[in-house]
Formats: sequence, C-alpha cells, structure tokens
Amino acid sequence: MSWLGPEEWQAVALSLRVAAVATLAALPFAVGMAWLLARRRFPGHALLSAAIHLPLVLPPVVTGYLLLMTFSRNAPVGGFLDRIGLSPAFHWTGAAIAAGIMGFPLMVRAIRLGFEAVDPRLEQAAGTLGAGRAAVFTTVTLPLILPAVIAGTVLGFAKAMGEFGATITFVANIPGQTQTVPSAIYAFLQVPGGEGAALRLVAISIVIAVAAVIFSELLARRAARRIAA
Amino acid sequence: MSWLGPEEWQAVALSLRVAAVATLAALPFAVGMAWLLARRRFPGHALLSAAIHLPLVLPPVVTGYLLLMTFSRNAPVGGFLDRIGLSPAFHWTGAAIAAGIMGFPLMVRAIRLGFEAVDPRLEQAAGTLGAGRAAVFTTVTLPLILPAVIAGTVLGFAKAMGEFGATITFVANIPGQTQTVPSAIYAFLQVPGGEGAALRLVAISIVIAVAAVIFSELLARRAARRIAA
Amino acid sequence: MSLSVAFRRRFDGLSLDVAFDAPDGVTAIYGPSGCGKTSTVNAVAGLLRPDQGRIALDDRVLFDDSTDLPPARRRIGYVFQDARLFPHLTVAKNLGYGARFAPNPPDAAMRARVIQMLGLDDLLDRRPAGLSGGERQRVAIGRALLSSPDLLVMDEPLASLDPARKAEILPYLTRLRAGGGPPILYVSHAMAEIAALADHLIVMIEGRVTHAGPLADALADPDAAALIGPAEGGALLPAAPTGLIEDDLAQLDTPAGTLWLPRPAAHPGPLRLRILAHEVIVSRDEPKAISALNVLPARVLRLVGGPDRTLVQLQVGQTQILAAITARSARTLGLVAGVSCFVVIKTVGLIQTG
Amino acid sequence: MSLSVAFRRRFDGLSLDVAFDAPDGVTAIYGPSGCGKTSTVNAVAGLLRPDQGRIALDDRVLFDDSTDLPPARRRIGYVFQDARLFPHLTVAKNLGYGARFAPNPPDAAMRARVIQMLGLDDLLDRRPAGLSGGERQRVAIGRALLSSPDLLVMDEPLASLDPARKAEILPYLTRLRAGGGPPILYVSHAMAEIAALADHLIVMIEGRVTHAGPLADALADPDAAALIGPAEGGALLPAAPTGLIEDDLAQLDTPAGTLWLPRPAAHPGPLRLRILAHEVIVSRDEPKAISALNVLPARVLRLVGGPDRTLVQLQVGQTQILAAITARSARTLGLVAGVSCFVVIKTVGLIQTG
Amino acid sequence: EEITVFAAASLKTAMDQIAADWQEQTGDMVLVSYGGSSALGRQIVQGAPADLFISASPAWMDEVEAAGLVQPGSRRDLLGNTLVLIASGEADPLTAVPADPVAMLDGGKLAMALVDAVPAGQYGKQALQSLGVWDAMEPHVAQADNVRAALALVATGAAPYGVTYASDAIAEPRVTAVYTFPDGSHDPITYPAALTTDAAPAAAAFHDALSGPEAAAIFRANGFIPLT
Ligand SMILES: Nc1ncnc2c1ncn2[C@@H]1O[C@H](COP(=O)(O)OP(=O)(O)OP(=O)(O)O)[C@@H](O)[C@H]1O
Ligand SMILES: Nc1ncnc2c1ncn2[C@@H]1O[C@H](COP(=O)(O)OP(=O)(O)OP(=O)(O)O)[C@@H](O)[C@H]1O
Ligand code: MOO
Ligand SMILES: [Mg+2]
Ligand SMILES: [Mg+2]
Repeated sequence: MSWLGPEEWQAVALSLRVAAVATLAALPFAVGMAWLLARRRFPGHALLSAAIHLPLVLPPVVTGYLLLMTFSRNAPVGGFLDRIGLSPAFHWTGAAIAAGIMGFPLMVRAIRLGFEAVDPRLEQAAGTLGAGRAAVFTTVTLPLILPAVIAGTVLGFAKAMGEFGATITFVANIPGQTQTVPSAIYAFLQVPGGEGAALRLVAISIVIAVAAVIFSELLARRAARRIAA
Repeated sequence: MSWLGPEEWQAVALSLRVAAVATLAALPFAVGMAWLLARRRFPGHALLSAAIHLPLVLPPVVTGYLLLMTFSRNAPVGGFLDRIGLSPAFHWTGAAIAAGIMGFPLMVRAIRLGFEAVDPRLEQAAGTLGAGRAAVFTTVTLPLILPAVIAGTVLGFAKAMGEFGATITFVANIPGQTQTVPSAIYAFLQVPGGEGAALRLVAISIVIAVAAVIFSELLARRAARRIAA
Repeated sequence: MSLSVAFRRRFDGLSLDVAFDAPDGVTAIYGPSGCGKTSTVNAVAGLLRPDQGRIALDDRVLFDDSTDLPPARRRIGYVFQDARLFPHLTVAKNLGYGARFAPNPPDAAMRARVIQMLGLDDLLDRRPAGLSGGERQRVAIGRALLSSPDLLVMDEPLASLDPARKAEILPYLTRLRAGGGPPILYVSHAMAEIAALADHLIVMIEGRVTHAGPLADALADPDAAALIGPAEGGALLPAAPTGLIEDDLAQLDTPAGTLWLPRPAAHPGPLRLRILAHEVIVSRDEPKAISALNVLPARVLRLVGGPDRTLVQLQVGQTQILAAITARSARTLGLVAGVSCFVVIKTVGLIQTG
Repeated sequence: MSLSVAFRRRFDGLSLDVAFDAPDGVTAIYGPSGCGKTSTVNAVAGLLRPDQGRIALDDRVLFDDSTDLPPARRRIGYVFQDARLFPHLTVAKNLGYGARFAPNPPDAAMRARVIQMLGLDDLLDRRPAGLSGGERQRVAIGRALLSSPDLLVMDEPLASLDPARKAEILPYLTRLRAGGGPPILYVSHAMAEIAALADHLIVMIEGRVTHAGPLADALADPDAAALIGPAEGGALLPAAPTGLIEDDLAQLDTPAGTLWLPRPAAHPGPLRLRILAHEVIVSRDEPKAISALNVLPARVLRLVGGPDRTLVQLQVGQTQILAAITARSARTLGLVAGVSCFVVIKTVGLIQTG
Repeated sequence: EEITVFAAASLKTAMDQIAADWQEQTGDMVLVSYGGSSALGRQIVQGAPADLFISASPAWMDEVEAAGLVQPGSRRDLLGNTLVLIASGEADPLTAVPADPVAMLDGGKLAMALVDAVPAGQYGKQALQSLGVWDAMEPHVAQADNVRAALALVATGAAPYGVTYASDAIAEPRVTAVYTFPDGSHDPITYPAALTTDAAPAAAAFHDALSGPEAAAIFRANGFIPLT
C-alpha cells in the first residue's frame, strides 16, 4: 500500500512477529506460574505474586534498564548468551523478551482466575478414573480454563503489540530489526508534523488489535459454549 | 525520611492518590463493561471488546496524545470542562484519567472472567426466591465474583502506579500537581547521576506494589475461602 | 389457588408438549428419567422459556404470548434437583435469603419450626461447602419453604434423604398442604412419597402428559397400573380415628369399613392409608386365627389379567380396593365378577401416610 | 479381593472413626444423612485424607502412616453422589475417559452393553449441560463401570432414577458381581436396593460403624431391626428354580421350603428372595381358599416386642423368617416360643432381586 | 508567586539547582515540568499552563512560536552543547573518526538517539554525514528514544560506541568521550528559551536570571555552554 513506506511495513511485520513470539513463549510460563499461585500455598506466595506484578508497577523504562543490565555483555547471563551467539541485545528476540515480560503479569492474572474457577471435584473425578496428575491437567483442567487462557493470551498479545518503553530502552530502534510499530510511532511523534505518519501506524495497530480480539472472542465463545454448565 | 527529597515524597503521595482514585473510579465502569461483555450478546460485541483493549495496544504516548487533544482547551470537551472549572488537563485528575484508562482493559478482563465463571443456576435460584435483577446482582453475583474484582482492582492499581507514557504526555510532569513517581523516575533518568534517586523511587514503588498485592492476596484468599465449593 | 399449564418447547432430542391443571393441594409429576419433568417445572418457575403456551396461577398470567414474568415476580419457591445453595452464605443466611423479598415473610416461630423439622440446628453457622448431600438438600427445602411462595415446586426433593428423614419431612409437607400452605408441584420417582403426599397425579412420558387426575383414582384403576408401574397400584383411603384404642391399636373409620392400625403418632389432620395391591390377600372363606387383624367382606367387580399377575378390583364397603394375585389363585378361588369373598390386610401392612 | 478400612478423621461437627472389612461382592453402607458415608468412601478413594489409619485392598496398601496413593493409582471407580461429568466432553467421551488409563480397558462389546443397559445410545453426542438429572447419573455410572476398576464405589447412584430404570440397572450390577466383576462399595438409603444387591451391610451412625456383617443375618435379626429401620426387616433367601412351571408360576427351592412365584425373567444367576417382615402373616390354622399361594409350616423361636409391633422370629424349614405383627395378634394367637403355626406369604409379595 | 517552567529533561540537574536558588532569593516558587521537547511543545500548543519553555531543539520552539504562543521578543538561544563520540569503558581518545568506523565497532552497534526524531540523533546523523561515514554506519546504528537511553546502551556495554552530548558523557564514569565532533559538522546545538504569551510577570525575571552569571556557572558545571 502506498500510504505506508517499506520501513513502516517492516515495523508492522516485526511487531506482529515480536508479539506472537512473546505471547506464545510466555504462555507456558504464565500457565505454570498461574497454576503455582492458584493451587499451591507456600511461604512467599504473596511475595511471588507481588513480584509478578512488578513489570506493571515499574515504569517501562526501568524494566528496560533492568533488562539491559541483565543481558549486557558484561553481565553473566548476557555474557553467556553472547558467547553462544544467542544474545538478545539489539535483536528482535530482545524485543520479544521485553514484550513477554511486560505482558506476563496480565497473562498470569487472567489464567490464575481460570484455575481458581475450576471445580476441583471434576479433577478428583478424573483422578478416580485413573488419570494421573499430568493427564488430569491436560484433559480436564486445561480445557476448562481455556477461556481464561484465551483472555490472558489476548491481553499479553495486545500488551506486546503496544509495548514501547521497555523495548526501546532494551533493544533500541533499529529499522527492520528492532523497530516495532510503537517505536516508529514514537519517532514520528517526536518531530513537528509527524502526526500524520504516526496516525497511519496507529490505524494499522488498531486494525490488528481489533482483528486479534475478534478472533479471540470467537475462540472463547466456542470454548465457553463447550463447557457451559 | 532523608533519602528522598520533599518533591519525591510529593510524587509518592500523588501517585498513590492518582492510582487509588483512578482504580476506584474506574471500578464501577469496569464491572459494568465486564458484565455487558460477559452476559450480553449484541451486534458489535466483539468490536466493543476490541475497543476496550486499545489502551493496551496503542503506545501510551498515543493514548496520552489523544487525551491531550480531547481535553485541550481548544477541543469541545476540554473547552466545556475548562469553562466549568473542571478541566483535567495538567491537573492530577488528568493523571487519574490517564491511569484509569490505561488500567481499564486489565480490570475489565479480569472481572469479565469472574462473571463468566459464575454458575447461572445460582442466580436462577436467587430469582425464584424473589430477588429481582438488582438484588441478584448485589447478593449473589457480586459476592461470587469478588476474587475476580479484587484481581482486576490490583491489576488496575498496579498499572495506575506504573503508568507513565500517557500521563506525562497528557498532563506533563509538574511537581506536586502532575508529577507521579514514574514521571519523577523518568526525569531522574534523563540526567547524569540521576540513577541513584531513580532507584530510590523504584524501591518505593516496589514496596507499595508489594504491600498492595499482599493485601489483595489476603482479601482474595478470604473471599475464595468463603465461596469454595 | 390453581395452576394451569399448557406449553410447547422443542429441544434437540425431545419436544415437550405439556398441558395440565394443578388444583389446590399437591400435584405430583411422575415419569421416567428424561421425560421432561424438570423442564416442565422450569417452565412454570420461569427458568425455561416455552416456545409458546400459557401458564397461569389462578388469574395471574405468568406466561403467554405477551407476558413472561421473571422468576422473581412469579413467587414460586423452587427446591431444585441439585440443591443450588449459595456458597458464599452460611446455612442460616441461605435459609433467610428469600424472607427479605417476601411480601409476607415467615415469622420467627415458622422459621424455628422449619429448622427443627429439617434438623438444621447444628448446621446454621456452616457453609454449604462442607455439607453432606442430604444436608444440602434439607437446607434447600428450608430455603424454599421460608420464602413464603404462592406455589412450591419441588424436584425430587427427598431423593437423597434417608427413610427416617423422609418420614420426618413428608408429614410436614402434608401439614403445609392441610394448613392452607401453598399448592405444591412435586416431581418424584417414588410412588410411596407421592402416595403419602399428593392429591393429584400427572404422569409424563417422553414430553407428554399421559395421565392426569386425582391420585386415588389412578392408584385404584387397574388400567392405570400399567402407567404407574406394576408394584405401585393399590388403594388410597381417607381414614378417621374413631377414638377407640385397644392394645395400642387405633380403630379407624374408612370407606372400606373399620380398620385397626398401630396407634398413629399424634396427628392433627386426617389420615390417609395406602393399601398396595400386592399386599392384599383374597380369601373365599373368612380366615380365622390369623395375625392379620383386618379382614373385610368384599365383592369382585372385575379382573384385569396381566402377564404374571391378575388385578382384581373389589368393592369393599363404599370403596374399591385393588388386589394383585396370581392367575392361578384367581382360578383356584373361582374369582369372577360378582363373587363374594374376603380381603385380608395385615395391620402393619397399612401405610399410614397423612 | 477384599477391602479393609480403618481410619479416623475429625471435622468440626463430626469425628469419623470408621473400621470395617468389605469382602468380595457388594458391601452396602447404610445410615442417616450426614453420618459420614460419603466421607468414608472418599477416604477409600483417596479424596479425603484420614488423620490416621490404614486402608488396603487385599495386600495393596492404599493408605497408612507411610503411604497415601493418589486416586489415580488406587484404581477405584467412583460414582459420585453428584454426577461430576466433564462439561467439556460429550457423553461418549465422558464414557471413554477412563479407558485410556486402564491397564485392561473394556472391549467394544462391554462398552456397547453398558451403553445399552443405561439407555445412553441417544445421548452419546450430547454434552452434559443439556442432560436431565437422571441422564447425568446414568452417564456417571457408565463412566465408572468402563474404567475397569479394581473396586467400584457408588454413592447413592440410583437415587435420582425412576423405578423402571433402577430395576433395569440393579440386575446389571448384580451380574457384575456374579460375573467376577470388581467388589462394590455401595452407599444407599434404600434398603430395597441394598436387599437386591448387597452381600454385606455396614450401618453407620454419627461417624461410627454400628453394625457390620452379612446382609441376610442383619435382615433376619430382630435386634438389628431397630438399626435398620422398622419397615425394612425380613428375610433374604437364596432360591433355585426347580424347573417346574405351572400357570406361569415357577417353583423355587428355598431353605424355607418350596415357594411359587411368577416366572422370573430369564436370569442366569441364582435368585434372591426378600420377604419383608411386615408382609408375613402368621396363622395358627392352615388357611384355605386364600389367594396367597405360599403357606409354610413354622415354629415360633422368639418374640421381640416393640412399641407398636411385635417381631416374631420363626423357624421355617432350615431358615429363619421374621414376621412383624401387632401385639394384639401375638396375644390373640397365643404366640409364644415353641408354638407351631403357619406363615402366609403372598406370592406376588416376594421380591425377586437377584 | 508560582512560575511553571517546561524544560527539556536533560536540563534537570542544572535547572533544579537554579530553581532552588531562585526560590531562596525571591520567594517565587519555580515548578519545572521535565519532558521530551516534543511532548512539552505539544502540550504548550494545547494550552498547558507553562510560563517558560526551554526546548532542546529549535524545531519545537518554532512550533510553539508558529502557534502564536511565544511572547514576542522573549525567545533567545540560552545554551549550547557539543556532540561527542563515546566509548564503553576506558578508551584512548581519537584524533579523528577512523576511515573505516564500522571496523571500529567490531560487530557492535553505534548507539544514538533517534536519528530523524530526537535532536541529539539528528545532530549526530548530520555530523556523520558530513564526515562521510553515515552511509557505512547507518546499518549499525541502534537508535534509542532519547540521548540518555543511548548513553545507557554504551554505559552498560550493550553498544561499544555511541554519540551523545558532552554534558551527558561527563558524568557517566562507565564511558569515555573519545572524540568531539567539530562544530561545523552539524547545525549548532542550541537550547532556545522563551516566555509564553500568558506568562506571569515573575517568569520574565526568572527568564532573565537564566541568562545571568550565576545560572551560567551552574549550566557550565553540568557540561552545557551558556550562550548569553
Ligand atoms: N470439609 C468438611 N468440613 C466440615 N464438616 C464436614 C466436611 N465434610 C463433611 N463434613 C460433615 O461430616 C458429616 C458427614 O458428611 P458426609 O458427606 O460423609 O455424610 P453422608 O453420610 O454422605 O450424608 P448424606 O447421606 O446426606 O450424603 C456431615 O455432617 C458433614 O457436614
Ligand atoms: N438445554 C437442553 N438442550 C437439549 N436437550 C435438553 C435440554 N434440557 C433438557 N433437555 C432434554 O430434555 C429431556 C428432559 O429433560 P428433563 O431435565 O426435563 O428431564 P426429567 O424428566 O427431569 O428427568 P430426570 O428424572 O432424569 O431428572 C432430557 O432428555 C434432556 O436431555
Ligand atoms: O506506560 Mo508503558 O506501559 O510506556 O509501555
Ligand atoms: Mg429432572
Ligand atoms: Mg453423602
């Protein structure tokens, strides 16, 4: 399309990739964490829950700084990843990490509500039918929390699409590599008269978000219809 | 305390006020919207749900910019509010509006999951006992979704505490009036040697967040214990 | 107060086409699993929207083409097949839930009576989560009773209760009926409960009403026995104590004649006796030196043969009694219409239900 | 296979202290609402953790100080008091759920038989949400049966079913027992079901086992009648058809003597007859010209007096039968230990249960 | 009286000090709202209650002026700055940008502020262009949303080199300024300041004081070059 330059299209494609990878990669961890917080009682439970919320509470720039420190070549983690050639610094994977972390609390909370709403008696029933823990989880719990998982995924995806502060602080803005749509929008808004170009990108974001949410609503409705009690 | 200046304490106090007001003011709307999305089917349902997600998807700067345009003295809404002396522009109430809007999708999603998990047969039972719609809602539905409401409130509060991009774009960063903790952190990070002060504010944010989450966990645990099936 | 119901509703598997009138008193709905009993009472209570029809309580239209009162405005107390207690409220608060919406809430004495009758005293502070199945159901019954409804709908309310508890609750429901309580629509699989409680019987099969009428007629009708089930036929007799008591036995006046039965617990209302057809013995001679105290002269009205039993309709006093005997006995005894004989009813075989 | 159970568990309101052995066959647990039946079977199935105790299936320890097998490894099929179907699975998938975890999953024929017996053919593609209460319970029974358990635990499985459906399912459970199926722990309030099905009876009251032993002994024991309930005592007799059939009546050999009863439906296993005490008539003279075909000579063993009835234990043939008669009859007939008399049992009064 | 100043965030340390001194001297309360020049400029255009605007670039001051919100005659170029090439950690100064600057990066990135949007980035791009290395460097540039974030990338070692203002490099011990871009290689770096049309009278005095010697000393101590 003529009204967006190739660099902007690159940003759209990259944002989609970053958001999709971030959400999918974070999902299993979010499910695990949600399970832990919903089903287990242990010392430090509330503290862990609070820690999960931190990316929400801290200004994104701070999160970006912390990521930068963690993954910098001089830090142990960053140094190791750098040596094995997997450094996320200035790489789209870094953007995905930032987006995943920023969306994590949203995913965990939604999925945790799902776990809390599952009737444990159904899981007991599965147990008496011979299903071990893992089987109960995959055949009963997971299908029952599907609406919550979908809700968490949408929240995570939406946040990942919109994440800016942590991303640009961590992986900067390299067109085609780390320039996501929000970074591009931000750049346009920094110069007088850049609003037009920014608005075009905003429109694209909105279209993507609307499509994603509508798709998720359809999925969730199907899932909900299946388990309507 | 000596390690934070009066301006920083002002920022902490303001952030708490902004976050509390934003969350409490948004809560009824979030509950209403969650109810609408969970319980009603109407044309445009998915679109509305998508619209709710927009503050997540758009870079906060854009949201702030849109708020600025809407509430500026030159715009109809802003002009009207200005004439009656209620202009939120460059006022702490504007910060609360920004924070409330940014947290809204998180609150709606969590509370909506709560609505979806309520067994409609219990509401039916209340109906047969003579409870009208409003009574069913306040005596059965609301108590049953309390854990979800608490979860949504915590998310909203945490987001409100951390909101930066939209706030600073909308109401600027005026000490004592619109300077929240994240704005103050931002300002410190913009100058050489500001990291120390920024870190102190980050520490304060963390303490507040941890306290809020722990408090909510206690509340939620009580609520959950009461309705354990 | 009288309920009139006529509606249709299609499901995937079943289409309901139900019409009946439930006069004052207790109307039982009886029928096999899945025949549409719960759906029918749901429609009455406003929880299932018929495709079309009319449902009215006296002149008050609950549902028709232009009306669809919400459940709250129907004033119908409902004891659900699953208890549906409010998990966030204590038992006491569950019981009190309906009172605040009732135009004429029950007084403290009524409340105390219901709690005591249902054995809920020790449970009042508990939450539903920890209750046993039967405890839950008892709370659900109490909750509906205490909402002062215009009509009480009960969907297999006693299924999960033990016989002792059932025996305790049934007379209470009977008294409720006798004491001008609301009419009751009572879904049950157990004809013993129905016989103890109901005045009218609706039999449903596959979404349709196949029988509707006074319960006593249905039980004494050999032709209805097929519908109701082979072991359930018999006679239902009103009985009045004469006041004469000997050896702990009370003398009762019934349309069939004078009967003796173990002294009934002090009951205010009239009694009701159920005599199951398969418990009635027919004798040509008058039996002597027999432990069954109640031997009454009878006359054979007609015989209806079944595969493994013959139902004999007998005139006993001013009423009819059904006896189920084997075809062989019928032949050996030479039972044909018009023959005089005796019916032997074991004293303790009388089910005292009212 | 034999289950041995001994455990304690304290609740706020009740403390359970349960110990019993359940040998092969069907063991019924009977007792009033809230006495701890569900809690007990939960402990057996691994859903309730006792404070202490030992639960073992033969040599396989399910629970003790050092062991607490998770439910999945106990291999105990459980039909819950509430059906607990998986709402996200169709009926077919609910039924098939256990098979994939079973070491010896049921074959297609078994599956088809269970589905047909429970009348589930038309429901296979439905989801639990739309099922009636009875339909749900039938699916729950099928689901447990098809998980090939080592022990089957059933908590009031038939409470929400109509008599016809009950009558259909009970013999299947009997056959399961007879055909080397798993032992069954059967919680029920209905002595009729228990009499039809069980070999052993556990009576629980307020968290304790107050009676345990063979069912037949309990039913015929006048002292146990108090525990079991006034209307439930009687005799349980094994019966073998002699092959002789006259007038659609079959002759049966029983320890009490030869009895006639309507030709039983073709049953593979041995029969079981339940004779309720209150349906037995005692006569000093041999009654003649009477519709009751079965008149057997008897001798009074002892009398146990109750408030409104006397239980007479009678020696009939090689067995004992209980008759519940009024105190007046006992006196009028001069029944004392040692007296000879006759018992009259209505043919169709025999409950054929096996 | 209260004076509200909208100032580019990079001025915070200096401005906080100057504002505190002013308050002590006059009793006037100086509130400074720090932010990106773009946000501040836009806010003023939308009616923000600023008395004084100090922008990090002429462009946003031009916008405000075009909206007719600058008090005529009050605009002046308050400060200047120099642009430097910084290296991560200890490093030897360079006399010139190497002929093959990409090799110098050794596979790493050159951290800059957004090169088309943020003033520090724009100046840096101009400088590299005029030195003839921009086309080679462009693919290796990591753009941060502001110059402080670019500095952080170098300070943490994420990028080996970066382009920042001298004022930023001075106070960060983890970086070394290895090369100062010649003045002619980019547009002059200026921080224009101006009163807004509704400015309170007290603001004018403060505006003047910013150009005075005491303020100049403070600005200089923070690495800026006072221009008045
Ligand atoms: N988690 C619990 N906390 C407190 N009390 C409990 C708990 N679970 C069960 N109880 C109590 O223990 C008693 C026994 O409960 P249980 O469910 O075993 O009864 P039951 O014999 O199965 O009764 P029913 O026939 O009514 O189903 C009840 O009084 C019940 O209230
Ligand atoms: N929402 C629904 N969708 C499809 N079928 C339904 C729905 N609700 C009920 N049915 C079907 O209608 C039939 C009647 O159900 P209903 O619950 O009224 O039966 P019931 O007579 O109360 O049975 P039970 O004695 O087992 O409780 C059943 O076959 C049931 O599966
Ligand atoms: O305020 Mo944010 O949440 O910058 O990305
Ligand atoms: Mg039903
Ligand atoms: Mg139970």
